[in-house]
Formats: sequence, structure tokens, C-alpha cells
Amino acid sequence: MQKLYPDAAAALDGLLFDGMTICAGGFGLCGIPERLIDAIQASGVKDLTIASNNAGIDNEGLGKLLRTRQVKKMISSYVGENKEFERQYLAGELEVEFCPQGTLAERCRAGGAGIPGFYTKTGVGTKVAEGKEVKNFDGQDYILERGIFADLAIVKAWRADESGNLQFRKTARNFNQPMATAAKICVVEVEEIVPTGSMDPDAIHLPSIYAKRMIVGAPYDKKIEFRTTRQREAA
Amino acid sequence: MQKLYPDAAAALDGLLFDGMTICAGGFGLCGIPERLIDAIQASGVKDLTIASNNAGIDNEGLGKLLRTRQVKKMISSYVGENKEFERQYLAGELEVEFCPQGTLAERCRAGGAGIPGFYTKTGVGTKVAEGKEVKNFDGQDYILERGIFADLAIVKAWRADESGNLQFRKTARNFNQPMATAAKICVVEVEEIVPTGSMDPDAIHLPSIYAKRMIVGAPYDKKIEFRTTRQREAA
Amino acid sequence: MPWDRNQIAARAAQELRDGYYVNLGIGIPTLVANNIPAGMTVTLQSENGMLGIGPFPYDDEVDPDLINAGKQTISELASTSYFSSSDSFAMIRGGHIDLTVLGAMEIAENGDIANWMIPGKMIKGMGGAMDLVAGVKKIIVVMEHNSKAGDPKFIPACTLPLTGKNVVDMIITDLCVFHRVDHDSPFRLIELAPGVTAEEVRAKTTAHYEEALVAA
Amino acid sequence: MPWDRNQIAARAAQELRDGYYVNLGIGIPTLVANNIPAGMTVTLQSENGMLGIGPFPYDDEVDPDLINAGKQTISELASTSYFSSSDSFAMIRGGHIDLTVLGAMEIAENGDIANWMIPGKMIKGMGGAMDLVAGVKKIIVVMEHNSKAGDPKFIPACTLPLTGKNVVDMIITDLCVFHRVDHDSPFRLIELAPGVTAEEVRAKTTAHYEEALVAA
Repeated sequence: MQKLYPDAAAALDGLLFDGMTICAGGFGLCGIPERLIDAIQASGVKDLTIASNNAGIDNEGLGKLLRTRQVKKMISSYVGENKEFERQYLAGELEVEFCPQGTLAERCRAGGAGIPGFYTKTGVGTKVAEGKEVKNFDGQDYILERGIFADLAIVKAWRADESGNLQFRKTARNFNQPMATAAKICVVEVEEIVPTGSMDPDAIHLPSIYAKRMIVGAPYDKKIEFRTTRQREAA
Repeated sequence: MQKLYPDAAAALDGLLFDGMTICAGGFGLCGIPERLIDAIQASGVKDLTIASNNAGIDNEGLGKLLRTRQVKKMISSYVGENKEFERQYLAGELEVEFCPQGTLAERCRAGGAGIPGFYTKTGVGTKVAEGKEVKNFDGQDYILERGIFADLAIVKAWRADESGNLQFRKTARNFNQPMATAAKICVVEVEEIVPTGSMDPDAIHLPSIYAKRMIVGAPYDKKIEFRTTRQREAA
Repeated sequence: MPWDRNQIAARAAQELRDGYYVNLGIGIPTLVANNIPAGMTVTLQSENGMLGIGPFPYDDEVDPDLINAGKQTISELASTSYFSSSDSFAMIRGGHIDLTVLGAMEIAENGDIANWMIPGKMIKGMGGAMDLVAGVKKIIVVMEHNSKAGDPKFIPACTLPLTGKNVVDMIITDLCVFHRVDHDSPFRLIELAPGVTAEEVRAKTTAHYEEALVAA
Repeated sequence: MPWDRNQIAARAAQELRDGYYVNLGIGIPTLVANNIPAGMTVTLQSENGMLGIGPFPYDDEVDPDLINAGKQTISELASTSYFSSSDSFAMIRGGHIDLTVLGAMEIAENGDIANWMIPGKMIKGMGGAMDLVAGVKKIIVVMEHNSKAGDPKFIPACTLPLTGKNVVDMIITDLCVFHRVDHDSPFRLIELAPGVTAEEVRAKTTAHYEEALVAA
């Protein structure tokens, strides 16, 4: 069973179709599946619904697919820092479902775990609750949120072993972990493939069952949105 | 902030009361909080409701609390291998809520995650569904299961650092991870305390926020229920 | 001659495909692991939180922290990963496991399965069986065709409390194989053990099924 | 003299307790981290999946894989752990975080908060704010007492779309501190910035509140 593909186009072969739903990992530009986004852009597939916490920035990350007008709808919690997004959204060309960040993460985790709906306090009494079932548990109101299970998940991991076990690095784990579980098929890009057996089996973030196709996307640029530093004190 | 206590009795001081609900980690006798169970037995607290996948075996694990009649009700998925349990249960002295194993794990994970209820296919059309709300999502029926959030969680980890970050070992992780999150306070017993900073921050199974009190319970016996082995071929 | 337990397991193993992730129940299902075709990668899941189950350990390798869902000591493989019970059943319930093989006391012609309790007897609990039959993509039941008393076990409707409703895809007994293409279709008899006749199966089965045997 | 931004943050820091796990929003809330009392262990959570936020990195330590929820580069501590967004918000929604400090555009006298959208303007999204106000044990809002136009921000009822309903426990402005003991009680004015009078607060506030100032 060979999970490793030569490149992103090959790994996505046969999986893309107009109108499909995609779960895309990453937070801001941290831990985004850069190569797979590029290949989706190159494929020309359109009318996409994309669940992703953010929508990239102008011409970075999912911003690339916005620029080429391949996206019909975004399901996101925060879409600042993106002029083209703003233009399309205000012009009514792009549909946006705003979803609280924790609810979005949980909806993907739930969808991947066979849970079609769950109740949460988040958003009770706000615009987010509009049109949603409200149920009272033990004296408190909660709203029903739906699981998300997409046609395809695209995620970025740090390392994979040949069997598909994945490890993420620092805060680049973010949405990649739940989203990898929340689709019919998950394609993963990694910085490095290591031999099976070289990861501590107690330190695997996502068992091999989720990564169905993999590519090595290195070398990575890893763009930084806000570079903040402090000064070393003079010796 | 000192989380380490000298022994199990000290770590449980002020937390036990008659009629309370406890989430107890472990699967069979694997990864059970032995020292904390002993201290609960010694405390004499009674009328306990305990959520635990199993109920120990005769005089091992939670079997000890059954023997002393401190348990009013068990929420479990499998209670075989336990004669005293069987006796009390058949005599109507012990209440049992059978809960499918995955539903039990998810109910604890949900309770710890602020989710009071979720829908699952598991148990639809069976005795488990009796009295539960059924809802149809996309043409399929699901039942509503409730989150569990106990007064106390008792779990066993392999290692903790001084700040309370936890690592489990192999299949002893099991229910310990979700149950540690599913109570007002979680007390943890570990085999070893290591200095803060000696664990890889990408390889921590449960962040320090959950372990409020800790003890070192070593040395451990680690009883085996079914010792199964194979023979080395002759050289 | 009807199939023995190992032959039933071997027949179930024919349903494996390269790359499958599989959960095996206790008893005959466990024997499926010994019948994985050479060259095929099949990864076994244990619902207590492990993917990549190895063989029973050598005596000096036994580790109390390393057991399967039957609480037997096991070993790990190079590809093994460990995770929590909640993550394990997220995997099961979420439909990520390709196949499960498990035993049953009764199967109904509509795909219902009963394998966890007998009213009036001590109830031990369903363990993970209800989650497995609800969540796994393909459900294969392996069982003796008839009970020790000779009663059919593949029957019009289950008499015992259900483990799952309309979930079974394939039944492999010591006599034959039943399969259905989807959960709206009837079971079809597709294969007989050597020397077993369709008449014998008919005589020993009360469930309705179709016959779709291919001439050998 | 009203409190400046750092003094507001310092006042919020007085609500910290040893062992607290805290989530700080962007802006004035971030300054709370600089005011943690010496000898007190307070662990900062970042909702993108980190517990134990360190200071901004030195220039040669910057790591694109290590950012906070404001997408700023940060550093790690000895006690740091990383986890997924779903585990992070399980922690937040599940009530495990002791305290959050965040900004607001409007607070209503019933504890409602609005801080995520202004109708007619570009909506950027609520990020994690709705989860934080719904889940964290204690919610402290830090804000200027009045808007730049001079309008009160602590008002009888929010006019902007809500972030959370009846969730705020304490309000710290440049002028004073309001607190309520529980979510069924009215806010009480408990403290004034140096030189600020109760009359001035009354004049600049339209929300109903009680006065419970302790003589200095």
C-alpha cells in the first residue's frame, strides 16, 4: 500500500470536482497546505465550499483560490487581512458562513467522529444562533451545531512515516488534526517522510488511518503574518 | 503552585462526599488509578456513582469498592470477570447503566469539552435507545446522548512534569485521557515525576491544566488479566 | 464438509484488501489475523486505543500496559500508534475503519444483529460492539450456522435484544456465505462450504434470502 | 487622573491567582501578561493550540510554526504544551480556563457583550471570542469608559450584535471597576481610578449599576 505520491497534482488526481466541499487545515498562514492549495488552483476546479478557520491573505494560502474565483463559499471564524476577500464579499460574489472558532473546530472533529450534531453554549443569544435549534440542559440553553464532513481534507503535517502516521510541529497543529478526520479522503503534505518505526508510537498525533495520500512539499517558505520580536539586552 | 501531594489520602482530602459521581480511568486493569481507589476505599465514602468502562475484577481495581459496598451505581460498557459485581447486580443491590464503550468515551470527552449532548448512531434501535430522543439527520436516525461531568476524576498516567503535563504509556492511555477532563477536579497518580521542561511539548498527551493534584504511586504491580504469549522458535 | 473455525476465518480473510484498517472481535474473528494474504498490508485496530496490533508477545516481552480489547497481552509493530478511547471510537464511529469481523448469537434477514445479552442471564455489557456495528464501513459476521441445540441463527427477526439494526453486510458460517450489496437489499447465498448443498442451507435456515450461487 | 492602558491591565492583573490558567485577548488584555505579580504562577493559553505562552522571541529565534492567536510570533516555556484547535476549544468551552481578559465595543447592564461586528462595516468574524465568553469561568472586559465620540460603552442594552449573552463578570475602564457577584446580580461600582469621582462615572455611564465603593 503506497501512500506517497510524486507531487500534489498526482495526489489530488481523481478527487476534485466542481461544487465540492473541502476542509483545509491551518491557522492564519501557520500550518497551511501550501502545495495542495497551489495544485487546486492549477486544476481550475470551481464553486468550492471551503471550511477553513481563515481565508489566507491576498495571494497567500486560500487567498490564491479567492483571487481566481474558485471559491463559492467560505466557512470561517475570521477573515481579516484580505482585501480581495473583502471586495468579493461586499460585492455579494462570495458567500461566507461565520462560525465561532471553537465551534468550527468541534464541527470538524464531530464530523470526523460520526457525530452529526452537538449542543454548545457558544453563540447562544447571538446571530450565530439564528435558525438553530435551542435546547435546555439542566437549566441552561444550548444551540445545536452540525458536524462537517467534507469531500476532501487537505492538511499540512510536519512529518509522516511511510505508513502514514503523522506528527505536527508546535502551533502548526491547529486545525490540521481535526480536519484530517473530517472528510471522505484526506491528502497530507509533509516536510519530511521518515521510515516506519522511527516515531515513538506514544507520540503520534494522527494515526495512519487518516492519511490516505501524502506528498513531501519541502522546501517550505512558511510566511509570517506578524513578526514580533524582543531585543536582547546589551551584554 | 504545588500540585504534588505526599500520598493519595492527602490528594483526595476535602474532595470526597457521599453520593458523589466519579470518573475513573482505565480499561480492564490496564491503567487504573490503583492508589486513588485504595484511598477512596479507606475513606469509607459511600453511595458512589462511578463512570468507568469496567468494574475491576474481584478485589482488584474498582472491585475493591464493590466489595465494601461503597458503590451505588456503575456506568460501564462491560462488567464481566467479577463475581461480587454479579452477585450485587442480580440481587438488585447495585444499579448499572450499560453504555456502549464508544458512547461512554465520547460522553466523558463531551462533558469535559462543555458539550451537554451529542447525537450518535451507536445503539439506534436497541435497548440503549430507550427513553432517548431520536433525531434524523440527512435521512439517518441518531440518538441523543448526554455528556458526563463528574465531581471528581481519578486517573493514572505514566509520567507528569512538575507543572502537571501528562504522558500515558501504550494502551494504558485508554479512558484516562478523556476522563481527566470530565470532572470539576482531576487527581492524577503517576509512576514518575520529571522536571518541567524535560518532556517534548509536542508529545504531551494532556496539558497541565487538567491535573490539579498529583501523587507518585510507584511501585506498581500492574496486574494482567489474560497473559497470552507465543513461543520463541528453537534456535 | 463444513468449514472449521479456521476455515471460516480464512474465508473472512478473503474480504480483506490491501491497505485496509480492520477491527477483529474475540473468538473466530481473531483467527482472521492469521489468514491475511501474503504481501497485503492490513492494519488491525484495537478499540482500547491502538492501531497496528502485533502478535502475542514472547514471555519476556509481556507488558501490562500493552493489551488488546480482549485484555490479552499483545505486542506492537513498527507502524503502531496509541491513542485514547475517545479518539479510538471517533475513528470507529466516524467510519474510518474499513472492516470488522465479529461473532453473533442471531442475525435477522433485515441485517439486525444480536450478540450482547440474553434476557434472564447475567448481562456483562455490550463493550464496543454497538459502536463497531454502527460505525464500521463493512460488517462481517462469522458464526456457526446453527446453535448447539440445532436452532437456526440466521432468522426472520431477532428474538434477543439487538446490538445493531440493519447493519450486517456479510455472514460467514460453517456452511456457507451470505452477502447483500446494500442495506436495502436482501441477503443472497453466494457460496457453499465444500460438500454442503443449497438444500442443506435451506433446511437449516429460517431467514429469507436469495440464492445466487455461481457454478463452481 | 484616569488609568492609562497599562494601568488598566495592571488592575486586571490583580484578579489573577496563583495557579490560574488564563486567556488574554488582543490589545490592552495582552498587557496583563507584563503585570503578573512576582512569585505567582499564571499559565497563558493561546486558542490556536498552546498552553504556556512565552515572551516574543529574539530575532534569531523566530519560528513561523510558533504563533499566538493574534498570529504574532512568540516563544515557548519549559511548561509549554501544544495541542489541536479542537482540544484547545474543548479546554475553553469545557470551563477549564480560569479567566479571560478581553476588549469590548459595548457592555450591557445585564452582562451582554458586543465586540465582533458593526452592521454596515466589513465583518471580519468573531474568531474565538464567542467561545471564550461562553466557556471561561470568569470574564473580565477591559475598555475605554467612553467611545472616541464620547458615548458611553457600558449601557442599558447593547445596540451592536452580541458576542455573548449575560456573560461578563467584571468591567475595568480607564475610570473605574464594575463587578457583579453572579450572573443574576446587577453590576456594582467597586473602585475608582485616582482622582475620578463617582459623580463623573455616573455622568459618563447610562447602564444601571449599584455603588459599593469602599472608603479609601
